[in-house]
Amino acid sequence: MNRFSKFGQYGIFLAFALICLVLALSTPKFFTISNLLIIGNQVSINALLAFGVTFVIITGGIDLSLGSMVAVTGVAAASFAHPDTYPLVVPLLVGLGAGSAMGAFNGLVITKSKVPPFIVTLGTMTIGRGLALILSKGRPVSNLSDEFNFIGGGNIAGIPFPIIILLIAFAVCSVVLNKTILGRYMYAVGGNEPAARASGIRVSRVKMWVYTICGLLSALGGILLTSRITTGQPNAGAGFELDAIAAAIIGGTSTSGGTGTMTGTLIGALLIGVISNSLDLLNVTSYYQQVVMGVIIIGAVVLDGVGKKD
Amino acid sequence: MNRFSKFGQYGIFLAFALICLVLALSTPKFFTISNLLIIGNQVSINALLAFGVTFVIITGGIDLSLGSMVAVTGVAAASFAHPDTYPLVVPLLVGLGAGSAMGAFNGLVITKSKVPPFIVTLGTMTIGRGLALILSKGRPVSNLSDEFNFIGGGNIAGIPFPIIILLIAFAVCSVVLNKTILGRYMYAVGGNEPAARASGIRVSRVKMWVYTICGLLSALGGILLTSRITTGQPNAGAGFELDAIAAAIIGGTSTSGGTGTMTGTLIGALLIGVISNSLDLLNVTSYYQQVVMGVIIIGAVVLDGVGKKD
Amino acid sequence: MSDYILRVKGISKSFSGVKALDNIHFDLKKGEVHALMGENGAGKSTFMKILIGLVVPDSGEVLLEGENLSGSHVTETLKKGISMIHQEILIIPELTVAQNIFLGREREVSGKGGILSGWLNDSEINRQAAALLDRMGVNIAPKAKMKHLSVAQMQMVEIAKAISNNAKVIIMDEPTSAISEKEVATLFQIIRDLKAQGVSIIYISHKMDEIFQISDTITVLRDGKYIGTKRAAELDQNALIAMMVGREIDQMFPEATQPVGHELLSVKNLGRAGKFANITFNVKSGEILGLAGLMGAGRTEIARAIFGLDHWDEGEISIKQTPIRARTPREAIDRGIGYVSEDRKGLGFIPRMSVKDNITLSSMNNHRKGGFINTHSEQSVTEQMIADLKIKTAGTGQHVTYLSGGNQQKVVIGRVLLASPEIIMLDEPTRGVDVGAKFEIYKLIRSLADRGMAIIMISSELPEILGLSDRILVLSKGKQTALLSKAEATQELIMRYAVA
Amino acid sequence: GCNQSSNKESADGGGKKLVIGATMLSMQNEFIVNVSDAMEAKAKEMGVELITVDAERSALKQVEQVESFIGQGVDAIIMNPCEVEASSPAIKLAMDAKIPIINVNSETSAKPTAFVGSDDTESARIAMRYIAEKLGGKGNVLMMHGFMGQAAQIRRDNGAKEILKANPGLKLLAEQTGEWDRAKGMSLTENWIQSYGDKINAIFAQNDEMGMGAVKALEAAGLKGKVLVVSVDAIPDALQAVKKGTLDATVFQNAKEQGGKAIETAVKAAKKEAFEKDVLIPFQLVTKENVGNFLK
Ligand SMILES: Nc1ncnc2c1ncn2[C@@H]1O[C@H](COP(=O)(O)OP(=O)(O)OP(=O)(O)O)[C@@H](O)[C@H]1O
Ligand SMILES: Nc1ncnc2c1ncn2[C@@H]1O[C@H](COP(=O)(O)OP(=O)(O)OP(=O)(O)O)[C@@H](O)[C@H]1O
Ligand SMILES: [Mg+2]
Ligand SMILES: [Mg+2]
Repeated sequence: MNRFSKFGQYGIFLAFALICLVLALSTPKFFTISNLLIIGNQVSINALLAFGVTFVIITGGIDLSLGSMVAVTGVAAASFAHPDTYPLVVPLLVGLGAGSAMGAFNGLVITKSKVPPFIVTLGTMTIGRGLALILSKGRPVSNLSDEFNFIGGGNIAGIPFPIIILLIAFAVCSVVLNKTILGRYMYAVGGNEPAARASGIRVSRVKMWVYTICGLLSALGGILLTSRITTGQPNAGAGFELDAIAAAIIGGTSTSGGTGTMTGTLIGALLIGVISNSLDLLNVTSYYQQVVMGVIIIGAVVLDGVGKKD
Repeated sequence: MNRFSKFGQYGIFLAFALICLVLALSTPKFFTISNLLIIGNQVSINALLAFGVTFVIITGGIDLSLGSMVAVTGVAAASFAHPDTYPLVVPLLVGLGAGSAMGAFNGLVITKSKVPPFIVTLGTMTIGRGLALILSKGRPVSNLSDEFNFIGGGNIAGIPFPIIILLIAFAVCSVVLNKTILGRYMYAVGGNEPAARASGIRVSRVKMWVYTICGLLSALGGILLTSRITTGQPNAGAGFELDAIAAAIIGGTSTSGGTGTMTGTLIGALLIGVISNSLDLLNVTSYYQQVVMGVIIIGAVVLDGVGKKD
Repeated sequence: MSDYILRVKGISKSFSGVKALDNIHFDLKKGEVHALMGENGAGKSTFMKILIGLVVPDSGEVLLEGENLSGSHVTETLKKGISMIHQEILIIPELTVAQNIFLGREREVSGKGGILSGWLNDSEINRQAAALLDRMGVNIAPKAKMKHLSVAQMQMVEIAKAISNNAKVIIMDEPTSAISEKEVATLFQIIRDLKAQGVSIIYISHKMDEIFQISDTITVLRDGKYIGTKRAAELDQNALIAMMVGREIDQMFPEATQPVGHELLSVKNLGRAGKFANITFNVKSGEILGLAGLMGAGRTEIARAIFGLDHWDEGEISIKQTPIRARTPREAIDRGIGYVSEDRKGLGFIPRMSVKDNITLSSMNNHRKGGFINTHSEQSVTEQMIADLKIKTAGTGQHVTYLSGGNQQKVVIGRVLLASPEIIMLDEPTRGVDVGAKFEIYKLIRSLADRGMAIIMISSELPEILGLSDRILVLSKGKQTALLSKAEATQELIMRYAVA
Repeated sequence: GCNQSSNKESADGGGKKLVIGATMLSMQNEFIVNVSDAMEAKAKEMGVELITVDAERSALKQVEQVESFIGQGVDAIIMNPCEVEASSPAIKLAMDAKIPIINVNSETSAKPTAFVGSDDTESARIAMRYIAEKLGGKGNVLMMHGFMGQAAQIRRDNGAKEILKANPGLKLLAEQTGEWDRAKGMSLTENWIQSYGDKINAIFAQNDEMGMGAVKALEAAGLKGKVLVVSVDAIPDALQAVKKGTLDATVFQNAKEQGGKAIETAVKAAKKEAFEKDVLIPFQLVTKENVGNFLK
């Protein structure tokens, strides 16, 4: 069984590798360094959100407000990122602060009331969208400083800066999940909440942390997006939550809580990114793109499951 | 304990009544027959979808493909509903058939593979959207017969036809859930799947039914929508799944399965409908509407939960 | 043909390469009670699930009255006359008692095939359930929601469900693990009645005295292998244990080696509305206080209140003369209280976490370097605990789900111990645990007391209450009816106070 | 009916203000917000009460909103239709209730009391014509669609395809949707660059947001000098880009004029005064040469 669950963990790896192989054979453009860098760049935002929601799902929760947090934090950061106004650190802190605050608000309502996370974050999803529109008066916030725009658009030694952020975030999130007490407690809370409480874990505190971290990572995603498109857009990020949750689940995080890895989530995000990139490369008609995308996502997880079946 | 859970069941009723009271006091336009009929009419599509997804959630599943099923079935029905081509029954059967088939497909994949319903229906959501666009070649299907347009736009004795459909569907769904063996098995499967299996219940069969019914009700919603806007739209229904799931959960259906009532879901759908109607009536600026909507939804469920706390 | 109703030939089953059952033969006579014995993980439940059709064997066949059942779905097996009380309580919490009893065999308004087939007739099942429960002498309302019952009541409903099927063969997989003496007596009466009607019973239990009371024949499995079948009359307890574990166990209950010390915990007039009232007792260092009572006596509720899992309304709890009130388990743990729940799955371990992660969960503060985990110290402490408690596991990284019941229990005890408690409350510590492991746990409990801890042990097994406790507190319906010393306590006396 | 209406007007003038209900396609779209703001300003100037609601791109919601307006008894309705066909039932409802309904910005298949706006098809024609002219009628073009199935996407598609057909030298290399979104437009362009690289001569984006995304991607790949990018809407960002020369052209649609004229027409219709049935506000091509006229 143990052996098998290990295989299960690698199943999605194999599925992913298989898909990459097929793509590499069908178009020579796929496996070029420039294309791989582009995929990494395109995947970065979804991956950041997916990391955040992985924490949440591991504790047995869900966060639908990711996309709205992207919009609010993006608009908030952009408002302080006009050239020659504030130093770069100000928009960054404003954005990250806004995201953490919204995440903490989610955590607070979820732990203090008995309202299910689905409803709370559906509520804050709507509220957040409204806030983003109010903050920006419904208009994109543009004319941002070059330093700010570097975050999403710059390169270091030819590697797009978002990829660097992605890798750092991946490392940090993995460490938090696997090497810290907080991470251990997340698994415990999601694995069996009453038992975790009876073991002396302050469950509410763990949940507060988790939603706050998710808000923080959404803010990072929001800043990256804003900087990449050089505008803070109030309608940005709509639907991002589903992509992020999909990446986490494809990567093996179970919605019933207690399991999941950052590596799995990264693979999940890459899988989605690779498919959408290559459908463009192969110039599949846009209507059919959606069909193919859906089929491949289901297919990959079926393939992953084959190893787990018993 | 028993007493409390009973109160809990009625909690959302009270929350709903309270909100209606506040609205009635703040605008005289709210409690007019014409406005109530408008609300009923507006709520009908979401309520139909919410009934369907209530079955699914009771068995411990989820269906994100509702919105896409609305689009596919709407386009499919519309293609056979041009004046002087086929009798009315043809577009109806085509639509309902398409919905049931898609639902059954969801059920099949979910029961045959170990892929979580979230991923399967996320996949079919994308696939369905693509299918709707392919079927319609990306163009709205218009010029529909008067009989077809009556379904969503007609009145019987002053009562909009969608309200009549809504009431019939509500009655049927309630009966299925409470008075049939299938309904009993749904609660059993969602309440404790291994226990249901050990009692000799064919769990896969129950799930097949549930997703198929959900598809059927989505198709009914799709036909209603198409008829109401007199066009089959390939991009219709986007985001409907979240509203429908929200209605079910607000109404007390637990995402962990095993609980839920149709009455609760109906109240949930009415609550959402009433809020969005009255925010327009009260002329709340659209950006603030979203904020208020989110706050009220969370608030109503908090209010509901106050009774349940222990 | 023969007087065998059920014959099993050469059943084997592996889970991912590990053999759980190896070429098992088994014959069941009509109207006999056939005990199936073996240590935790011997393969008893797996074998039974194969009989009922929930697990598909790799090879072998099952014949019911000569008819080959191999490959039958559980739906058919149930119809053909085998029913089963499962080891893990399998109920639907949101449905009522009657709905649970008749789940899968719903009564239809017009019987099968009529115009109203598929329509539920709940008043009929309520009536039948009421009659059935009444006949069993159990006081449970058919319309009560299952989730509101105590574990013991749920177990009685499961028994009712199994016997309502009019089966020819009833499998009982540890039916008494969650119920107390009174209900056990009820169950045994039911079994005798069934036997008289010619129904065959396969009975699994880790309680030795029950086996000799009720069974005609005993079959023993060890590590998935068939060891032997004997008439119950040919065996005594020691001989049976030897067959099961492959060695003799001389003395079941270890004696105290250290004198009792100063008072550690004192409870005065503790009360919680509707649950218990006026509870007064103390426990001293080195002492084991047994808590006896029937199901629903309120023993678990008292422990939960002390541990901060439930609130309480009146009275006082003190540790070393200092009054305390723990509002959360964290506070209780910090005050030196440990609690091993009777609900091992619910409140005990985290199934999908490793042995190591479970064992250190309450004491992560001892393994912190800032916010980070000191894996090194964690690993060594876990290995030490595995050795101390003799936990049988493939390693520190093994998921707890895959351990046997006794070893899961030891993991929970290990977790509690690592938080260095002075007072430990053990609620049904040997529930579902095999003799060998029971013996280990008894030794462990005594050694903890000898190390100076105060122990409160809640148990529904009178032999272990009598064998291990220094003093015994008897509860009845939320009230304390006696506080007996080891010397004066007898099984009869305890029962007398328990029903008072 | 002129006499009657003047009677009514004096009654209104003495008592309560005129109430106009407006349902807008999406208040998350900058251009629509501009139209809405212009309506707001004009309403204030004319002393009428304006109730604005957001249909959030849903024709169903729009029909329901019009239904609510009718229930509330507004004096006139302004609709910024979500869809040609699907928003049409709203026209019928208003007509049946004898409340004037004015379409602003885009059309419905049902004929409203009046129409104020421009023809979306024309905007794409203008953009594509510019591309054809700049490329000398020969070259490889990529087209970025809006949300598939939406009215604006369909009409801009039609307009663009018309011109492509008329210029057989122009080859449509690929077309995909960028869902009106800048980030999606950028990703799509990045992927196209991988596929087609140097072969790309021009990109037509159906709105400025996607156009701006295309510009960013081309700049990053160092191709901006070689590829022509034209889009539609003339949002401030796009005008800045045209000024800088990164975006080659955009098509200006006069939000202020549309909003103002819509209110004027609605007020006239409500007061039963004479009004123009079709107020067409022309598009204008914005290039580096004339961008100064559009920047405030
Ligand atoms: N679904 C499963 N997957 C993997 N291994 C399993 C599964 N079910 C049982 N096993 C393993 O098979 C062996 C036999 O387990 P089983 O539950 O039959 O033992 P048992 O004799 O009933 O023990 P106990 O007395 O503790 O109930 C054990 O090693 C167990 O871990
Ligand atoms: N979840 C619950 N909901 C409602 N009542 C409960 C619940 N659990 C227990 N009870 C009731 O509380 C009372 C005390 O139960 P408790 O479990 O404390 O008894 P106990 O003496 O520990 O017996 P047991 O042997 O069953 O553990 C009983 O009447 C029981 O039916
Ligand atoms: Mg067992
Ligand atoms: Mg107990």
